[in-house]
Formats: sequence, structure tokens, C-alpha cells
Amino acid sequence: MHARRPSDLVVVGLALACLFVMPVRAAAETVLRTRLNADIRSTDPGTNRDANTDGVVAHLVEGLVAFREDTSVGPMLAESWSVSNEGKTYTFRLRQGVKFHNGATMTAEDVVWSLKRWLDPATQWRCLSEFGPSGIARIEKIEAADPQTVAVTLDQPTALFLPTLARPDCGQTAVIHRDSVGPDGKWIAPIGTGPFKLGEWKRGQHIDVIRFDGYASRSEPRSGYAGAKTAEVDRVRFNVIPDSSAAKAGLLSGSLDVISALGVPDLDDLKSRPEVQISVTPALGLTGILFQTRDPLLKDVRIRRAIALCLDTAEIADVVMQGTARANNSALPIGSPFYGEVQTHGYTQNIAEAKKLLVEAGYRGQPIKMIANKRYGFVFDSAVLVQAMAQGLGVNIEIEVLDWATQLDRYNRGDYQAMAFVYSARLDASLSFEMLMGPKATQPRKIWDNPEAQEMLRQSMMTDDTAKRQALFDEMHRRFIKDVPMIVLFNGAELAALRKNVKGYAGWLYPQPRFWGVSVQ
Amino acid sequence: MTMPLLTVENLRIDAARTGATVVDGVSFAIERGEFLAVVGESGSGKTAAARAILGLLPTGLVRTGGQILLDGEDLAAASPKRMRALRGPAVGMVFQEPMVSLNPAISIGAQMAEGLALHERISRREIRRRCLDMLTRVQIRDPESTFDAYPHEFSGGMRQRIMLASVMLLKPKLLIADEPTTALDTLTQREVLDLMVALARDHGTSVMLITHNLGLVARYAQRAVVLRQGRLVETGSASQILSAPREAYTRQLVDALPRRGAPSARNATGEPLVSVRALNVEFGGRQRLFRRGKGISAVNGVDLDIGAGETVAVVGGSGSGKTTLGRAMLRLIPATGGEIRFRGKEVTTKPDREFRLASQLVFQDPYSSLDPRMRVGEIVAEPLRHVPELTSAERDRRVEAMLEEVGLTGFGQRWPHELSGGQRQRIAIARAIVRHPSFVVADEPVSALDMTIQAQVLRLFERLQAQYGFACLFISHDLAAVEQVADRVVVMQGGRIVEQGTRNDIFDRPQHEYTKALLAAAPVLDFSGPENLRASG
Amino acid sequence: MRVRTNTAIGGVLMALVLGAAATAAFWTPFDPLRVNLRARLQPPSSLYWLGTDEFGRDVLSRVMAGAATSVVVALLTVTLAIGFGVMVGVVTGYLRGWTDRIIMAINDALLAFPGILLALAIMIVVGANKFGLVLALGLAYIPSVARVVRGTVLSIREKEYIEASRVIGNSELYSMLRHVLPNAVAPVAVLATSMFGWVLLAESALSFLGLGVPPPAPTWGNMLAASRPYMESAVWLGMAPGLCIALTLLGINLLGDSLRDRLDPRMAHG
Amino acid sequence: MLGYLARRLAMTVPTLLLVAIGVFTLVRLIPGDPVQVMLGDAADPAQIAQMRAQLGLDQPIPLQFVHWLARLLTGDFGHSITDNLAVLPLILERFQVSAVIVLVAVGLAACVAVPAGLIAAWRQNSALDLAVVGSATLLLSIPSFWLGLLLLLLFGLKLKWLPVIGYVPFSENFWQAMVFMLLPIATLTMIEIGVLTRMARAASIEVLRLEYVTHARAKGVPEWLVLGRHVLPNAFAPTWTLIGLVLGHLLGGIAVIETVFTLPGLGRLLVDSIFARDYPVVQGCLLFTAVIYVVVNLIVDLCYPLFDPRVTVA
Repeated sequence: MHARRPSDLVVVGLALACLFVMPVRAAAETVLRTRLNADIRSTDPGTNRDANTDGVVAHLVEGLVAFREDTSVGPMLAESWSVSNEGKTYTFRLRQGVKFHNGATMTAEDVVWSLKRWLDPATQWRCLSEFGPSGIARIEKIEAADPQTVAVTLDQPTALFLPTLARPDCGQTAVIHRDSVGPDGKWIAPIGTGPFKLGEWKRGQHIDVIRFDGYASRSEPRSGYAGAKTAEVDRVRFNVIPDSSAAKAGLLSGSLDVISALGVPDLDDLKSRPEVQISVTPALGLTGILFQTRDPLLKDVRIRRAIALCLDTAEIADVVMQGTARANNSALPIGSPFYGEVQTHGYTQNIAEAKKLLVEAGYRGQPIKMIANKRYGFVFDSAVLVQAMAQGLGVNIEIEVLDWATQLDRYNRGDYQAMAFVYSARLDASLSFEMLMGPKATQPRKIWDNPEAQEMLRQSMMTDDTAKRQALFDEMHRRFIKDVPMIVLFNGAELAALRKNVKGYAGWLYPQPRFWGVSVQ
Repeated sequence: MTMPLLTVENLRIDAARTGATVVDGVSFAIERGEFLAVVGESGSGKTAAARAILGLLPTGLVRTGGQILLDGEDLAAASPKRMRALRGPAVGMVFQEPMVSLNPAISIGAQMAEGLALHERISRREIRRRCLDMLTRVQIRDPESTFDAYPHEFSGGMRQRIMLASVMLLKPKLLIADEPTTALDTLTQREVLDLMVALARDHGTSVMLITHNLGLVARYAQRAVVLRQGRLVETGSASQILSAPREAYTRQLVDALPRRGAPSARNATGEPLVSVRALNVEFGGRQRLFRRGKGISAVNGVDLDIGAGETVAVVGGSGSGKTTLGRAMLRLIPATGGEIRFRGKEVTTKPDREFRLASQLVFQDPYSSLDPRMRVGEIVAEPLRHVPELTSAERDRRVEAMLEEVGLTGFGQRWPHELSGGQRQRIAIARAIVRHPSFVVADEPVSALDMTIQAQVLRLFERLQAQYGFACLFISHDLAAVEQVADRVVVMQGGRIVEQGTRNDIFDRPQHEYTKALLAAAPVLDFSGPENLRASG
Repeated sequence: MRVRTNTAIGGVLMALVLGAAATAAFWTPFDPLRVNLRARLQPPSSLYWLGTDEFGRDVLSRVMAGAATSVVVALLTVTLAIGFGVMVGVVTGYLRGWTDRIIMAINDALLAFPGILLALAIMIVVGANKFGLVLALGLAYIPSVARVVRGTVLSIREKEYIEASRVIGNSELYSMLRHVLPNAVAPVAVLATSMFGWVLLAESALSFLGLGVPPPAPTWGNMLAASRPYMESAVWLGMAPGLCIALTLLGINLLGDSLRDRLDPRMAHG
Repeated sequence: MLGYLARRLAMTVPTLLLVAIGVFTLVRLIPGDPVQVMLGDAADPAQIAQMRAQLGLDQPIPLQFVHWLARLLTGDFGHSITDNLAVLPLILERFQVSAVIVLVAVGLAACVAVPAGLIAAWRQNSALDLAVVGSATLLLSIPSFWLGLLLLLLFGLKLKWLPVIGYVPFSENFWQAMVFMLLPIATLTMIEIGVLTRMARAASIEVLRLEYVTHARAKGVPEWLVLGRHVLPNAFAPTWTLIGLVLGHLLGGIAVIETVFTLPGLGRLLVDSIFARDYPVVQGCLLFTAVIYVVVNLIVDLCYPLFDPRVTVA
């Protein structure tokens, strides 16, 4: 102690002194500073990953195809493709002159090597099971016909092959240089073809991506993860800031330029700031109330319907999302190309009808436990509003707050009466239904167990015919509304707050920020 | 006669919060080189008066009137700075509790040097030399190592010497000693006070000894001032005060000094009630990692018989093992060897209900021996739990009767903290006696009490013993009290019995050197007169 | 002087809290759970004295109802922790030997964790609700209570009145219950007052970390946690529960201080 | 001294074993599963099962415990489930952050609190005392995160004196690191000042009642020396014990403050990994925390004789 006291004083003195000597930034380099709410898990695309990882990795690597703004699939590293052999063989023609970050030029060999690496179980690719027995199709053959051509042969036709390849959570089935892994096959770092290359990654603090000067951009305009990608800043720094208030404070004080995945409660505050602009984009996620249709009480569709009818979903969406999202009762997100007039018909608030249904069902105030979590504020807020509105009808909903992991466990086991839940974005309409539908007996996590609808879903996955799929989706929607296995409330919005000097930022349907085409002035 | 060194005029001290008067118009004076005793019991204001001289009244007390003239200078009007300059070289003070009056965190040398460094401009080497000289002077065996040691390494007597040394180092004109030896045993008390007198004589220091012990007044003081409840009762020469007190209270104090009682008629015959053979008690040494440290032998091969109704006193200095013996005989501490018999029955190891119910203990400290969360009535009634077939009405009657016996009728509903020390000790005695035990161990039952209270409690104890006829093991370092109550006396030193015999044998014809030393050190009223400071100085 | 002023301040603060809690049991200005989407985030006004929150619920009503929940949770937790802690402390202090060593080893092991994180983990296991919270915090605090009680018991054991009880012939158990336990109450009482404060703090900290008494039922902790995003735009949201917690703690600490002063043996002797 | 150390260390072994068992059991009692958290809402059972097998989570729990313990004995805390980092280096890295804040804050707090408590005790019941005790109690009564947020609001946003977010390790740039650490340190310091002042005051009051203080005054020692030389060292001893306790607990992570100021500290790591069910990290953190607690207490005890020569560690 005697020894420490003076040194403490020195520390404080110096600390006070350095208040006036703020760190100096390198002047020449342009840096865009943004925020992640948690560190990324790895730099290995589509394997050890989560949403944050996907978002960062998307700046580094690219696949053959990519999602466009409207969730259709467009070419990325492929110049074009053709489908033959009754929809089972896809032949990709590669773009010329695409460079890896290490300067090597991409060839068909690299594509084959990459695809084979993903399909190797040792890689632990997230989407491997899609090409397994329970998946969309098996891959029978991958071959490089010439340096610019790759052919992939499936065992059965599927509408989902290209969308699956493009899935961001599959790492966009990235094409990477083989030096990304060591001789032992162990992952080192991504040597991809993206507009940025990996810079410094300080665990728990920040990840830098640095402009790749050798990037060969596509000519068509930026669209989703497809189209032109030009890095307009030298460096993008993703700061790991778990706390949203701190992030907001960071933006206001100028130590951050962009906050993506902005929380709704922060919106109000930031909207009024002159130095801040807000980007609002409809998103593909899905927030709603799940019912356990095997629950003794809730197996009665009249009770489920009554609850649905007592809600003013428009108001819930409006309040919870503060006007950034519209209500939607359909399983299809509003942004989906298949979202049409039919899908706009959901539940209309009708208290009288709801009361009648409750009487018919013999409901006498039995409590209904609704699980919610506080990880996602808008889900929790929705739960509070649903509870309040149901209370007006006399339905006694009790909110049980669990942490996200516990709730997920209960979700996967189907162990709940009701729960407020959020699904992440699905980029294909079939997948939007697929995540909800299935036999509960074998897959307890599934919400909607309706064999006829499941058959329609299967058909929708097999065909490429848009009109036919639209008809199937329309019918599925009607049945979904009738069965009330869940009440979809809204799709949410992708919110980002930017300082005024940030130009060119745009959100899109998929909730991931893109920092190509974005500049700081 | 020249002007006295210190004159206190009309000193008045009040408690700031309640406004109660603690010292009320007290006046006295001390001549140069004089040894003045200030005598009083608790609450007499003697300590407050002494501290007022130094301007160090405890928080809550304020001086509200009077003058304190030291060499003609009014200390009451002196600035704090001036007071600091006077404290030490002009007036030194020795405190009562040697255990808490030296700073445990600072080495002896540093504490001694502190005063010198403040008041005299001398080199560090000189300071050290003078400290060492002084330590030698107070008969510390190894001054060099003592200088660097810490207070906790010394016994109470040693610490009081060190304290004395550090105060006398500054050669004060006046030494105030506030009950400096009350916490020490008789032998040590004698040694420390003798040293103090000698040192005072060396430096021509006047001494103001604050004490409740008239024996010390008789031995050391030239003049005495008697205080009671903040007022001056009497002042005069020590011999006059002791031999011819003018005031009733002074007489009461003098009378309270224990005197040898009549030879008792209850000398033991037949089989002893409690008998102890070759009793050993060892306290375990510290548990080390690989070996057990050697135990300390507190009681070593003690043989002792106590007859029914007999009072056996055990005397000895601190660490003589007398308390341990008492506890071991009651089986509160396990004996490590030997045997204890009660009415001929061996009770050394196995619990014996009869023995437990027939034996009792009276403690030294009446503050910690009564459960603060129980009413007096409950405390006294508690032993009766184990008297079978006693209705609650009978029990209440016996408690009431017992309280009456100890002179505390109607105190049943009070809490211990509402009682004075003497009253508490009466309750403790009532608790011990209420079940009519046949054997009572009294461990220094009066040494924590004021003189007059001691006398009352001892008389009560004697009366009760006569009435109920219990045998008693009376443990004490105070030979005066022993002389009053004991039939037989056992002298212990270092865990062994060095001498035992009838009271008269021991007091009149001591054989062992230790017994003789103890007797010599006992502050009894002898009027051979004080060691005259002025005459020799 | 100080003692009395502080006791008075502490008493008034605690009376306010308890009063608010008691009142909330049968009356609040508005229904604290009533959502009013047309009056969201209103600043304090003559209608809503402390403003409204993000769902248009009246902050004053919620603060009052929160007082009730917080007080109940704190009281239950303190009771649980003190009850078990005293039991463990007395038993180990009484039995000594191996039982003591084993229980104290477990106790020390528990003490080695930061209480709040232990509570967090327990809370996930038992569920985030009022009783989960009580259980979690109670369990987290038992070891410290047990330590304090055991220490007190060990020191009381050495008191002469315990020896006196043995001399009387009382059994060890009787001595423990009749003499040791009542005398161990004083330090426990002081500890209980501090713990009341810790529980309020811990509850808010847990809410802040994402687990606490779940809303919509208001507690000060979850109100404070929920107010974070509105820290700048709607200051009153955080101020009301924050000040409530701070003032209640101030009150209970002041009362605890005067309780300690009163129980101090030095003061008792005058 | 060495014998004492050996004995003390031997005594901690059963405690730490109990901690290990307790930690492991508690972690497995928590519902939910790291694999589910990683895979999220889009996981299918086959994926979950495959991943569980890879992580060894499908083995019987007692077996998992034995494996874990066996590796622990070789110093291997395992790897994080979520990001596959080695747990021990991760913990150590995060610990640095917490440790710097805690040590500096508690040190500063002690520097303020001990003199403040001493002076309040010296002038007990005066207006000064009232002010000191009042402010200490008030500081003690403010929830730490609320205080943190208020400071953040004031210094970061309103006055813009300090950066609001970010973190630079001390090893990299001491001054920048200090700038980021200032607010968290200030927050914790203020809270701890509240705790320690009261303790220091109580301890000083005890000491001031003792005779040796009067003895010192009776020697003519000036008041500041009485306080500085005689009261302070003795009053510091009990305060030192409390500081030890506080350090022992705070070093285990100041999750709340780390959350407010978004610092990658140990507490935050633990909370995050509890929510992510990252078993090896949770287990490692809790065990590490317990070890720190034990070690800090040991150090405190070893240092105690410096303040109180009556206590020996032999």
C-alpha cells in the first residue's frame, strides 16, 4: 500500500493530463466506424458463424450467385448459368479476371475446390445438411469443364439450389483461395474475392476490413449482395459494443459513423438529432406469437382465433416499431415477390366475434403462459401489448420472461403454451413457410402441423414456375390464417443511424449492412 | 513554603450532552517532589480531573470552570500549541491499561523516541542512547532488542515499565499516574510502583497517583485527596487520612479494607468433598503443518483436598495457573492427567450429573458473566431448571427469596445493564447459590469491583457461606481479600502448588520465598509510613 | 445529535417507501399495468405527475407499485437469507468439528463467487420471476450471513455467561438456543438492514443484465433498466426509479447506522 | 512464512474442488444448450445433434466432468464453444481490463476514503462528520450502473470531455487506455469511496477511543501526527481486510460497469457466456474468479502484519 499510493496518484495525474490530449487519427486514411453488438465467431464463412459473422464475412468473400434486393438470385462470380438435364445440372460460366486478395486469379479449379471443401463434413459447413438426405437435393458431381466453366449435378430438381448457394448464413457458398486453409486443412484466414480484405481482428474489440484494390467489380448497379461493389473507404472498422445505449452515445459523440441493427427505442431520440440521419428498410424477419396447438387449452382453435381477433396488429406494429414497419399477418414477408393481395388479408380486429368464440370454447379465465425474452426489445414489447389487448377481452395471459437460450430450448422442444418469438430472415418464400411447418410428432419445434399444407409446401419447392408457386402460397396463406397456429404481427424493419457525413448507405431486405458503395465525407 | 508545582482551583467539569456535573469545584495542590494520591471509586471524577490538567478530557466532557496553575501558568487558558509544548516535558501521564496504552503498530523505540524528538533538539543517536539508558533503568532485560520490538511481545508489567520509561524520559515536573497498576497482579504492581517512585526521586518529579487502593496510598503517598461523586471529600496527609479519617466516607473506605476474619470453626474433618490428585492441565501447542507444538503446562501435578463447607483460597500471580485449576476442577477444561473425586467418586473424565448440579462458579467480570438478553429474575431462576419437581410458583418464590438474600429484592424484572458492577456480582452470586450447591469456585469474584463494594460483596459471600455451608475454592491475587475469607490458603506458582497451609500459617509463618514475596507486595495498611520522597530527594 | 437527525431522515424515507408500497396495494393514481398508446412518453404534467413510459403507463403509479414489489422481494430475500444463514451459522458454530469444516468449506466456496453472478445463474435455472429472484438472491446471500453469524456465535461461545450456563448444567443445545442465539440477533439485525439495500441494488443490477422481476409487473430495477434507451429523451423515466432506489437505500442505511449505534455495547453501558 | 503459505494453499484445495463441482453442476442445470444458441431459430435437429457430438456434449455428464477436471489439472481450461478460443488466455485477457479498473478504483477510493473517514471520526458528530458520513452513505446508495450512465451522459454527451465508447489495452497505449478507463474507474471509485469511508470512519472511531492515542497526545504530539502516525496505521488494518474482501469480489468482474461502458472485462465475458451457454467459458470464468478470490484473500492476510505487527504469518 505504501508503495502503491504514490503510483496511483501519478496515474490519476497523468490521466487527467491526457484528457486534453485526445488521440490523433491518421489523416490520409478514410475510415468508416460501425458497431457490432457482439464479436464475430470466426472468419470462416458459413461454418462457425452467427449473424454478425455473416455480416462481416460478406464484405470479404463472394459466391457464384447472390441475392438481389428483391430476394431473387443474381449472378456474382458466375457470369451466367444454364440449367439442363431436367433441372438437375447447373452449368456456371465464370467471370474473367476476378482476383483473390492474394493476387491470384480465380479459376474453375478454385470453385471446384471450394465447393468440395464445403461439402466435406470435416469443414462443418452449416448448409451441408441441405445437400444431405433430409435436404433439398444431393450433389452428385462437381466438375470444371474448362477454366471458366463449372458444372454441378444434383440427384433431383429443386427450386432452392441457387437460393441455398446464395444464402448469407451459408457464407454465400463462397469461393475462396486454397491458401485460406493450411496444409492440414485448418482454417487460417479468408482469401476471398470481396471488395474488402481482412484487416486486424482484436477479439472482443474490433474487426477491420481494408479496401481490396485489386477488386473487379460487376457493372450492374448494387443490388442486395449482388451487383457492383466498390469500396469507397480505405477501412471499415466494426467495433464490438454490446450495449446499445453506449453505441448510441458513440454515434452522437462522433466516435461511430454508422449503427446498423438500431434498436427501436433509440429511434425517437436519434431522429431529432441534426447530425444524424436514419435509414429505415423493411426487413424479412418475422415477429409473432406462437401457440402450442397441442396444449390442452390452446388446441381449441376458437381460443387462438379469439386472441387473434382481439388484437389490433396495425397498432402493435406501429407502436412497437414506431412507425417503421407495417402490420403483416402472413407468413410471407411484405418484401417477398410472392406477397400479393391475398396475403394482405389477415385478421381484422373484432371484439364481439372474439368474445363469442371464447364463450363457445368455454374459456373461463384460465391463465395462458406466454414466454418472452428481453434480448429482442420489439418482441418483448409486442408481448406486453398482446397481453394488454387480450386482457381487454378477458383472456388472462401471463408473461414469463426467459433468457434467449432457455426460450430457444423451449421452442425446440415445443414446451410452451404461447411464446413471443422472432424468426430470422428467409430469402425464399418456400423457406418462409418451411420454417413453420412440419409434423410435430417428429419435429416438436414446428408450429404448424397441417399435412395438406405440407404437401403444398413440398410442391412449391420442386418447381420454378412462379405462377404455380404463387397459387400454392396463396392457398397456404388462407389455411394458415384459418388454423391460427401463430399470429404473425409484423416483419420489422432494418434500422440504421448514420452520421450526416456518411453517403451512399442503404439497407435492404436482408438485415445485414453493406459498406461497399458507402463513403465518408 | 514556595508556590506549589500544581494548584487546581475550583475545577468543574460537565458532560456536554447531559449537562451532568462530573467534577464539581475540586481544589488541591501538589508540591514539588511530592507524592500525592487521589483516591476515589468509580464515578468519583478522579480520572476526569487528572485529564483536565493535561487538557485531554475525553470527548463529551468539558471544563466549565476553575483554574489549573502549573508553575503559576494557567493551563486552562493556555493555547493548544502551548499545551502541546507542556505535555511531556512538564506533565507526563501513565495510563491504566498497559495493553492498550502503547500503540501496537509502532516499535517500542519509535514510541519512546517520539516524545524526545518533539521536545528536545538532539541527534537520533543521542535519542537512542537515552532511550536505551531509560530502558535499562526500568530493568528491562534486553534494552537493545526491546527498542526494536513491538508492544504485543511484552507482558502487562513489562509494558507498564516501558510506558513509565517513555514518560520519564522527558523528565516531567509532574507525573500523573492513573491507576497504573490496577490491571497487574500484586507482585508486578509492587515492582512497577517501586520503580516509579525511584524514577520520580531521580528526577525530582512530583507524582499524582490516582487510585482506588488505599494500600498503595499507605505505602507510597505523602498526601492524599479523597474524591466522591465529583466532589472533594477530604484532603490531608496520607497517614492522617488512613488512621484518623475526618469524614464518614473516608472512614467507610478505610473500613472497607479487608481484615482477617475470625478463625473459622469449620475446619475440615473426615472425607474431603472434592479431592484432586496429580492434576495436570496442558494447553495444546499450535498446530503446525507436520508437528504439534509443545503444549504449555498450566497446571502441573496439583494435589488438593477441599472439605465440605471449607474455604480454600488459591493465590498466585498472573500465569500461576490458579484460574485454570479452578476451571479444571469444575471440569470446564479437560484435565490431561490426574484425577478429580467428588464425594469419593471419580469424576475426572466422564460427565457426572450429580457433580455438575452440586458445583458452581462465580466469575471475575460481572459484565460478561450475565447474559445481557435475560432479565435478572430469569438469570437467577435458570439453575432451578435442573431441580426436579419444582413448580413454577415455588421456583419464583425461591428466586425472590434469593434476591432478597443478596439485597436486591424486586430486581427480578431488570436487565443486567441497568445494574452497577456490585449489583451484578450479587446477581452472579445469587445464581451460583440458588440451587444450594455444595461446592463453589469463586474466580477473583471481587477484583473488578470498587473497594467499598468489594467489602460488601465479600461480607455477603461470607454470610451466604455460613448460611448454606458450601465449600469454596476462592481464587485471588489479592491477599487482603483472601485473608478475610479463607480457612486454608494454597499458593501457586508456575502451575504448581508451592505452599499450602491454614490461613494463619501462611500469613504469619510463610515458608516459601514466593509466598513471602507475595505477602510483602500486598498493599496492606501498614503505618510504617510512606517512603518519604522529599526527605530523600 | 447526528444520530437523531440521521435516524429521523432515515425513518422518514423508509416511512415514505413503506407508505407508498402499502398505498399501492389498494390504490394508485392509474392502473400501473394499463397501456395507453395515446399517451406515450409524456413528460411530467398535472395529470401524470411523473410522466408516462414508452407504453403510456403512469410512472408514478408504477413507482408506487414497484415500491410494493421491491419491498416484498427485499423482505422475502432478507428473511430467506437470514433464516438459513442463521441456521447454518448457529449449527456450524455450535457443532464445530468436521460438520463445521465441511459446511464452512462449502460456504467459502460459495463466497468465492461474485454474488450477483451466482444469482444470475440461479435465476436462469429457477426462472425469472419474483420467487426465482428471491430464491436466487437469498441463496447468494446465505453464505455471507452464515459467516457473520458463525463468527458472532464463536465469539459469544467464549463469553462467561455461556460458561455459566454450562456450569448450571444446561445442555449445549439449550445454551445455544437460550443464550447464544438471542445475543447473535443484534449483529444479524444490522446485517439485515444492509442486506435490504443490497437486494434492491442487486435486483436492479439483475434487471439491467437482462434478468430480474419480469415486466410488465413494475419493480424499480426493471423500470430503471427499461428506461435506458430513453435516458436522454425522457429523463424522468430513469430519474424516478433511480432516485427511489437511492433514497430508499439512503434511508435504510441511515436506519441501519442508528440501529448499530443503539446495539453497540459501548453505547449501552453509557 | 513458507510453511504458512503451504498450509493456506493446501486449505484452498478442497474449497476449489467444491467450487469446480458446484460450477460444473450449476452450469449443466441451466436450461438451454450452447448449440441451440449458436444455430438459432433455423437449426434443424440433425445439425444440433451433429454439433453436440463434435463438442462432446452428448457424453454422460459425469464423464464430461472427469474430462474437464483432468484437463484442468494440466492447466487446460478447454476451448470456447462459440468461438473456439482457448479459455484461459481469453480469461486472462479479459481479466486485465477488470483488474486495472478495480485496482485503480479501489486504490483511489482507499486514498480518499481512509483520510476522509479518519477526519470524520476525529471530529465525530461535527458538521464535517455529518457531511462525510452523509455523502458516503449517499454514494453507497446509488446503483452503480445508474451512476455510470449519469456520468456517461454528463461527461460523454453533454460536456463531450471523454470518449463514450471504445477500449485500448494498457499494453498498447497507456494514455489512450486511461482516457477510456476514466469513467468506469470514476464510477467504481465513487461507489467504493462510500463503502470504504464508512469502514475507515468506524475503525478510526474505535482507535481514537484507545488509550495510546491519549498517550500520544499526553506526550505533546501534535494532532496531525497523532492522526497520521498513531490512528491511521491502526485504523487501516480493519479497512485493509475490507479492501481485500472488496477486491476479491470485484476482481471477479464488474459486469454491470463493464456493460455500461462496453469494456471487454471478465464480468461481461461471464455474463455473455452464461447467456450463450458457453460451458467451458462459464466454468473457466467462475473457477478463475474463485481462485482470484482465494488468492486475494491470501495476499491480504500475508500483508496484514505490515499494518498490525501483532499478527504473524508463521
